[in-house]
Amino acid sequence: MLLAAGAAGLLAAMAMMIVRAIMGPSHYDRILAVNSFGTKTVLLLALVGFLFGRPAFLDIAIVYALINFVTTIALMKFFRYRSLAQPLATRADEEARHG
Amino acid sequence: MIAEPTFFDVNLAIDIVLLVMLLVVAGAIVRTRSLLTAIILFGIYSLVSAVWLVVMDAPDVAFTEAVVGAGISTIVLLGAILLTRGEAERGDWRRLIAPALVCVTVGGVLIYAATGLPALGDASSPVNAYVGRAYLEAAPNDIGVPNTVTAVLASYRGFDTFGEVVVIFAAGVGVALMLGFGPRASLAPPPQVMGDHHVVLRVAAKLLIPLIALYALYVQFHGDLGAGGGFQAGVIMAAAVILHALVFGLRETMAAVTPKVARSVASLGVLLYAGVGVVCMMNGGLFLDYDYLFPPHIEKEIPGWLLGGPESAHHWGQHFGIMLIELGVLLTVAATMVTIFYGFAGRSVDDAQREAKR
Amino acid sequence: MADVLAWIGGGFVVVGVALSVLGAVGVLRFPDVYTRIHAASITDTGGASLVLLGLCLISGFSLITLKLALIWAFVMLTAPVAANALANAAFGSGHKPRIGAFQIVRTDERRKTPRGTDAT
Amino acid sequence: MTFFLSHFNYFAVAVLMMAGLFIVFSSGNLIKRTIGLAIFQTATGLFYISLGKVTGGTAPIVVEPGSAEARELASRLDPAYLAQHGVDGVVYSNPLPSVLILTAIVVGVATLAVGLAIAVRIREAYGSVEADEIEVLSRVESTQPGPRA
Repeated sequence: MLLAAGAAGLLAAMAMMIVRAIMGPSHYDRILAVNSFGTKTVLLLALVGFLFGRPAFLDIAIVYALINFVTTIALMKFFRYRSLAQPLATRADEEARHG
Repeated sequence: MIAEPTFFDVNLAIDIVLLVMLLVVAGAIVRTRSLLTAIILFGIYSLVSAVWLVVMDAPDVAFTEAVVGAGISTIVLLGAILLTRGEAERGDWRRLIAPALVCVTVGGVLIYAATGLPALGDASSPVNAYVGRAYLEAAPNDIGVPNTVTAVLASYRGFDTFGEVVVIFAAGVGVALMLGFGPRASLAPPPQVMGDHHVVLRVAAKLLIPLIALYALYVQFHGDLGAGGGFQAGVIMAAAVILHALVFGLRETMAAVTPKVARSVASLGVLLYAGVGVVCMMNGGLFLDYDYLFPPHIEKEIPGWLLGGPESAHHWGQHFGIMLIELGVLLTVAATMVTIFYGFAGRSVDDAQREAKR
Repeated sequence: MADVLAWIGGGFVVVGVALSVLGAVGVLRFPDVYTRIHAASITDTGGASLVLLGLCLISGFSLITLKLALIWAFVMLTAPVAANALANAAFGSGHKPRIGAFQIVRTDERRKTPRGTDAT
Repeated sequence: MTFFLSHFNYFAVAVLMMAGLFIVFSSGNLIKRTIGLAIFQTATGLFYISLGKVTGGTAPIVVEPGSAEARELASRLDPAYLAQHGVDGVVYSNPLPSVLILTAIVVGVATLAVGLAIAVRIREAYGSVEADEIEVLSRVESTQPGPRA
């Protein structure tokens, strides 16, 4: 019962994230929405596994937590640098460049 | 359990909420003109449909959809946008009338046809009562693998899966031929990124990349027992390589996993898959008939305890056949996805101009 | 005993989900990217910790506990880093915060931009 | 109402398919079209999986008969229903749609990449990914024989 209530709450939170992803206004808002949506998805998957009596499917939640990160970094990098191939600079690189 | 679902069935309630979310997101994709927004929304669409797949008892598919839909296809689409442009033209609204009419008509016909389908979850429908049930009953005895999806995928329908792997390989070759195998122009130095320093990201990525690769291997070898298998593991492995390229730069990644290695491994996977089939034929069976993977005089020598008790000894061929072809799938899928990523990320607009001059 | 633990675990799950919902409301209602990142990232990690702790209590000690711990570790590793990278990228591309007495300091020239002007 | 709820999956799939088809028809942008195709493809997958769901079923990963998990799953179901549709005391959903769609998704992303690569090459050749502009440009080109400028 409590688990079902938790799943309902997570679905509501996911719906709000979808609204933010559709509304924007900036692309960073959308990336934020996707990232947060992904975290909520991980939780929902874990809950659903317990709700349906097959908690072995937590594997999928683990993979979400990992892939969500890759996607967020790809989107962030795309919007910030317009490239997928450039390395991300460190402070040391930057200081070397500016002396 | 009630045969007819009511709204207060938790399963059905989650199912319907998720489908409504899918409809809303799809509607937003139709409306938006910005391709970037469309790609982000498509990522959300994949996430929602993956949760829906878990609710619908298809964890293997959910695995694949999660990694492919939310991960790889988003990145491939971003790579394509980089080489084209981010906005779609606004069409004349009068030109939307004919497509809308077609879609409404076809959709109406489909919905009308859907009313004749068996209700959701009908255990006696032809799909569920005959072939699906037959696989479930026969697989533990024939194959000896708990995950029926893997048993059907790798053994009963092994030839079909071989075809799919060849298609993936061919698609990778196609992309590589069209876009090249990686950066051919010299990569420009990183753009001026004042105020950005990504130490946190680099450290976290260093921790995460080996973990992702390790997890891919877990998914690979756990595929007999639970959700997982070569397709999923291959895409996860490719995601690890792609994360490395995103954070440390494509050039560094290409030094570690050279395009040559990627394309050799892709062919090696297909070769391994086909090789297992040919070995079965040489031992007197049919193509991919794993019961003939080992000749009888060798199989007699294998101690039963290797696979947990003498009763499972007659599944030796099946176990090893499935493991080998899943390994082939892993190699091909991972290497193909990496090749595709190299193709998109390594191409720059300069390449096109240079080619045009030639 | 196991029953009591299950109820306590359920309580943790509900509190964690309530935190996530609050964060989602914050993402909807807050005025700019930075405040939204703030709302989302804190409640995500906090909510995830509570939910996963609750599920641990429900499941008892087994392989599942290890998997839940792994999920927790990954969420704690990825979510804050992603939020950091996102805020960093938004700041670097010249998004200016809409509330608060911020002074934008850029590392290239170390110049101070007066509040309310565009940083780009 | 029960009928509507029990067929809602199919209706939703039909609408999603048509959303994908509408994008393919209405948008001139080649990349948007590939996204439309991807939505259409996902909808097909959803349809297959919907057909394979069994009420009260669990994922087709066989639970060891007689184990605690199997007993827990069986206790949620009506014994008569279980006896009729169960395999070794547990009701499973259909594994076959999962198999078909699992491979289709990975093949789908590979073919999506091929489509996008073609779009990229078209853009490099014509400077546009809008179908209308490409048509105009190719018509201009075909009236002027000789190597492309």
